Amino acid sequence: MREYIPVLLFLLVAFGFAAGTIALSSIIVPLRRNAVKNSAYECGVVPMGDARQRVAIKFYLVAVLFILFDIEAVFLYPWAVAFRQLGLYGLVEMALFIVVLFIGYVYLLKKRALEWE
Amino acid sequence: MTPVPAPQLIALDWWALGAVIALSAGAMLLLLLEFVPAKPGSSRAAVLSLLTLAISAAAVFVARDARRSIFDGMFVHDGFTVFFTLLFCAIGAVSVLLSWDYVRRTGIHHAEYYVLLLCATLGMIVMAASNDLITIFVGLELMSLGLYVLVGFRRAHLESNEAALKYFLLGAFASGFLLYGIALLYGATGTTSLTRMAAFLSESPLRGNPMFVAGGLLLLTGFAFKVAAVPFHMWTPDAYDGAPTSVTAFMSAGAKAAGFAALLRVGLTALGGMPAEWGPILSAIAILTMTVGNVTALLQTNLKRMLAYSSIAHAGYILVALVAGGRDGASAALFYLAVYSFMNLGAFGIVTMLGRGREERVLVSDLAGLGFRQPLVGLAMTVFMISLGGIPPTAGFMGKVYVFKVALGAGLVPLVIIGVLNSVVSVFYYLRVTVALYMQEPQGEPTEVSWAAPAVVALLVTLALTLWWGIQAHDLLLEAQRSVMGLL
Amino acid sequence: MIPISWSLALSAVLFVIGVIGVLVRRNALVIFMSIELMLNAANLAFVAFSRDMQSLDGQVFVFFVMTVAAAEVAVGLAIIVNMFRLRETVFVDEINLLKG
Amino acid sequence: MLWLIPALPLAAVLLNLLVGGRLGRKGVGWLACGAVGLAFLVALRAVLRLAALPEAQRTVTDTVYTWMRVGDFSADVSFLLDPLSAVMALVVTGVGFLIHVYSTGYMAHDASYRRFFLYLNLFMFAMLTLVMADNFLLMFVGWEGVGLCSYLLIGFWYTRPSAAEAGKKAFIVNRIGDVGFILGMLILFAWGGSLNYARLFAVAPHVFAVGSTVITTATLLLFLGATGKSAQLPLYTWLPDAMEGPTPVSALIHAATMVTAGVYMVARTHVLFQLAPVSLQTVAWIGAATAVFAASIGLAQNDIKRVLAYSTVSQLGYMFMACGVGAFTAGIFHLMTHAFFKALLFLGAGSVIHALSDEQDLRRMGGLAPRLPWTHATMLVATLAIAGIPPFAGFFSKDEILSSAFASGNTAVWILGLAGVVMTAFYMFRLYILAFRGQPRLSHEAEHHLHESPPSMIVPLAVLAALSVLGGLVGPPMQEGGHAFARWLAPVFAGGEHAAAAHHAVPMAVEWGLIALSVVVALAGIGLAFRVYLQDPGAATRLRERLSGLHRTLLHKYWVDELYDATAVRFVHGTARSFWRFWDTKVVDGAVNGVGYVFEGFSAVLRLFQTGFVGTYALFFTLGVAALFLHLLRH
Repeated sequence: MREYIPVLLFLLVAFGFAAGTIALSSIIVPLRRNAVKNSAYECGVVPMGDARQRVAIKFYLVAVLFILFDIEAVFLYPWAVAFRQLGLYGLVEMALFIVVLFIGYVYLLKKRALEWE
Repeated sequence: MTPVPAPQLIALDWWALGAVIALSAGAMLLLLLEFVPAKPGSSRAAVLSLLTLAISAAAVFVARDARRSIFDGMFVHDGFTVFFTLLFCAIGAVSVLLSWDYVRRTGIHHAEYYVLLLCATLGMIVMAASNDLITIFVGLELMSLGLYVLVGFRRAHLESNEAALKYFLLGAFASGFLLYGIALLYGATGTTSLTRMAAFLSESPLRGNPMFVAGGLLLLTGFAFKVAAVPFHMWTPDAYDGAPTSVTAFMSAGAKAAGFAALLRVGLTALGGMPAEWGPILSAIAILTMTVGNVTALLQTNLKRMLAYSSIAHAGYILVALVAGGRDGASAALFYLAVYSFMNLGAFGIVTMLGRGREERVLVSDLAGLGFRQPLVGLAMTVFMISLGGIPPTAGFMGKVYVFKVALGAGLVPLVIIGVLNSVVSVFYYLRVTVALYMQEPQGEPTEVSWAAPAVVALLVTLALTLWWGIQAHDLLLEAQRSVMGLL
Repeated sequence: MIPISWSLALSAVLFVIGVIGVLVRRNALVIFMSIELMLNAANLAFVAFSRDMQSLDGQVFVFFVMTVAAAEVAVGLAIIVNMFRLRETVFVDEINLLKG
Repeated sequence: MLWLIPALPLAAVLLNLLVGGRLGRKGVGWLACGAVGLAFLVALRAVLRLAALPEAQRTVTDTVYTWMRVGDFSADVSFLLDPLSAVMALVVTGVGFLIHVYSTGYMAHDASYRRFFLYLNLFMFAMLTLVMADNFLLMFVGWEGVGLCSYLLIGFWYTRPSAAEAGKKAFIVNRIGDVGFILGMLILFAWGGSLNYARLFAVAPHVFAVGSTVITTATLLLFLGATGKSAQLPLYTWLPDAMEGPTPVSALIHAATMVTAGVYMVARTHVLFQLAPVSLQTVAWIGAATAVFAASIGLAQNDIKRVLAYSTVSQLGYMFMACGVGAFTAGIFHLMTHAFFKALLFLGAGSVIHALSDEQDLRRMGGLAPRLPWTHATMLVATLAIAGIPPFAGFFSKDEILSSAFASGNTAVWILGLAGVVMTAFYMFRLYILAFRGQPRLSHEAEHHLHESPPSMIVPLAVLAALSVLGGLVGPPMQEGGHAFARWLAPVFAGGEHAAAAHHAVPMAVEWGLIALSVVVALAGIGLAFRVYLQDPGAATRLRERLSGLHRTLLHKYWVDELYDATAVRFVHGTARSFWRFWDTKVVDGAVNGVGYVFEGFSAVLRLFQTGFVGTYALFFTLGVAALFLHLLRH
């Protein structure tokens, strides 16, 4: 039982912090809504039109694809660091990895996912 | 700077990895084939998927007696892996057959559908074959991501999309818990390998170590979500209801089996049998799961939702086997999972066939009078329903007999009594389906059935297995026991 | 060197913030961001343990989690965007066609 | 070759499914009857072989295959033939065959002829599995199977809402009983370690102390299952409603075979019941109470089949009463004779209904004797048999039950039994008189079409009538060392029949006295029926003259009749009817429906949680995790 007390405290602190910040912000911030405040924040510039205006889906698509292919770097780094120790086996494995990604890339190209118009 | 030795793969290992390799290759090939023009309405993708699944199953079958630990123990090939790989390939194949006509009818006939189905199957196999929490997690996510997209595959369909959104948000939420649990387990034992974890625990049992116990519980939560155990089940009816029916069939069988496979592997290998702390927790979850599933199903009018709640209840029966624990409990769970998979695939399979063209009929009342107009559909549905209800002489009955027998052997009399009461309650809503089939007249337009050869094959296979295992359960049982004995 | 308990406390706090975010927010995108927060809380725990125990497993795990999270982003955003196209809303409390 | 007995009807089912469409009506009928007839012959041959064996070895098992084997647990498809299952198998196949033949005539004009025989054969398969199983699990398979067939056949004319409703009711009530059966089975397995009869009964005396809670609970649960299937208090209500099914079904399933499964089960597990005196007492009391209760309701029914249905419930009560006082032989004996005369009664009633173009109301019958001579003669035999008039079959078995009850010292049970005898004689002769005697009260339409049934229906009636006359002779009372039937069953019930032993301790004079008493009581009931139902001013003078002696004495005391009519009959009628109205439709139906409503209520509540909002779902998920952690913190 005793060894659980830290856990309990731990949980209390964790919940408390989270609840506290939310509570604090709702307490100390005077809630006065008005049209200007409810409008989107655009770095001080008066917003033009509705911020909800749809962004072209292409932006989103490209961004997501970028993330997906960018992530491969995460695996390339450690491999690069230990390149010599891993030897040929590592090279082959990495090549396979890239090939799989490349197939995905080809698929995207052919689906015209990367064409802007 | 000592070179890291490359793993030595012997010929047998390649067979053992065959399923994984074949499924990955098949999925990629299908993606690339998209750009080789095919005749409109070609069944190329479905055929290729079937072929891939067959090759996977065959490869593993060739090496079925081998016991190999590959990639530094991350991937193990043992009886357990073989059992589940074959099961998943079969589930995948039946799902492909059921999808064949259905995806055309509902206008979602794209090669990507089959690619995702293969990827999800691959994820399931990885989950069952993994001996490391890292690969289990990767397999689980591979399966889940495939399923999220499949559930929402009817993009223009509000329900399908809503189901995908809910499944995705809650699934990712559950993954967060699972992952945090893995992190804590890693922190407590210093490893993510199940074997090393077991070794570590046998040296210094962490009984009562808060980090260890909490980690285990969070892990349990994550898997409980995948198998749809109460109270982590709430996504199930909505996701099953909104998803294309062929996908519902696939996920109701596959995802559940995969969740249990991983749970069993972790429980038996790493944690040295189910930890004692889990006993009461698992019992409570099992009782809740059975009861909530069955009772909520009573008032459902939508066949898909009803079967969704029924699948929740079935997870509860399997949990009873897990509570019983040990190898007996595990083999009972395997047996039940195999039986459950096919009867459920069959039941959902019939739902995929209801209605013509884009029209789908999913209400229990849509079955009215169908038993006489379409005797095969009526007979098959009746068999699936009595099997799900655990009435002899069907596979579902043998599954329950075995699970309850094992539970009695472990002295879980109250749990078994609750299970029995539940299975009695369940008969009422399964019976409603047969009543509709044979004892009601259709209100309004009678339901048409879309006949398609592949779906009929799938139906006959599931029907035959449901009956066969009800009459001759022994072989499957031995297989389940062998698989558990062969757990590396 | 920062004691491990500090990192763990931070990770726990992040995790709980993520959970609460999922529970109280109604915008699907924000909910999804909260879930990402939970995943990253787990990542932080992994890295902390990894450093504490001088074992690399935890860090390798983080790579995988990041990859998976990226894939989840792709799928999740696709679903949410599609939802917005169909229903003109991303608020989860306006989405309950399926219930009961 | 034992497996062949249940396999034959199953083969007929499969053939009917596969090629039934091409066989035509005649072919389907031949197929169905042939399979059951053949099964009867195979059973007969097996029984004769069994009889040739020395008494101690009269147990043959035939293991077809093993469903599953886990360690020491094995579930086998394995059939058992011992004297008890031999009796059951012969009754089921024999009576079943006659009813099949009868059905070819009765159902000749039904649109769903093929479906009818499909279900009927399926039923035979399930019933034979039930009685010939050598373990509880296989028995349960048959048990569920007969339930399913019963449900299908009650709702056979499913376009009639009342039929569909009755089918549902039978199913629900039986499920309640099944819960008991399954739980009892589980307890036996958990403690006894086996579900095989031989093994379980061998270890039972060592595992279970006499009167221990475990064995009492287990046997009471089994008995709950029996009350469901055999329509005993309080789960009997489905049986009268089951009369919505075609009449041959009522004869086969709801009189001769399936409803006796509960009695068979109690007799089969007599080793266990004898370890639980409380359970045995319960069985006796429930049986006796049901016997009287159902008979009293039978007094007031006007539907010919409903009278017979309540009569069945009542007679089943006698069988349980016998088992309860330890006279299992008498119970099985009555089961057999009852199968003969009750099947005959139902088939006869079917013949009447058939002749009257589906008229079932006794008030619109009468005077049928000369018009339906065969039906009338056979019905009279059956009525005498059920009333317990010697030398008809029912007399021997019922007398044995009553003597055993008396000898076992359960005087109250015995008195109830005796009361039941009066009522049985009364309502059965009431039925007989209203249908066959007196003035015809037929509708014009029925009068016009009135005809005796075809030979396919008459022959089974005649055979059953012969059995109802002669069937009792295998068990005449007061034989040294027990009568033939008892000696046949002795290997099964060996050593168990303490009550039967006591029975023989009763002095000869007392025994004669008991016999005389039960006959007198039965005659009193019959006399009463004649007096009340033929005394009617509109009754035929012919009958009045025939009974002139009796009639004059009655006339003499006309005011007694008046009084009787004004008080007793009205009272009895009134109570019976209010019993039926209140208890049957309010209490029991209410309870059955109530269980349904409660669950549906829960279901509705649980559905509320499923709000459709992701937030709710995530909240429940989190609460679940929180609950798990709280649980951990507490330990």
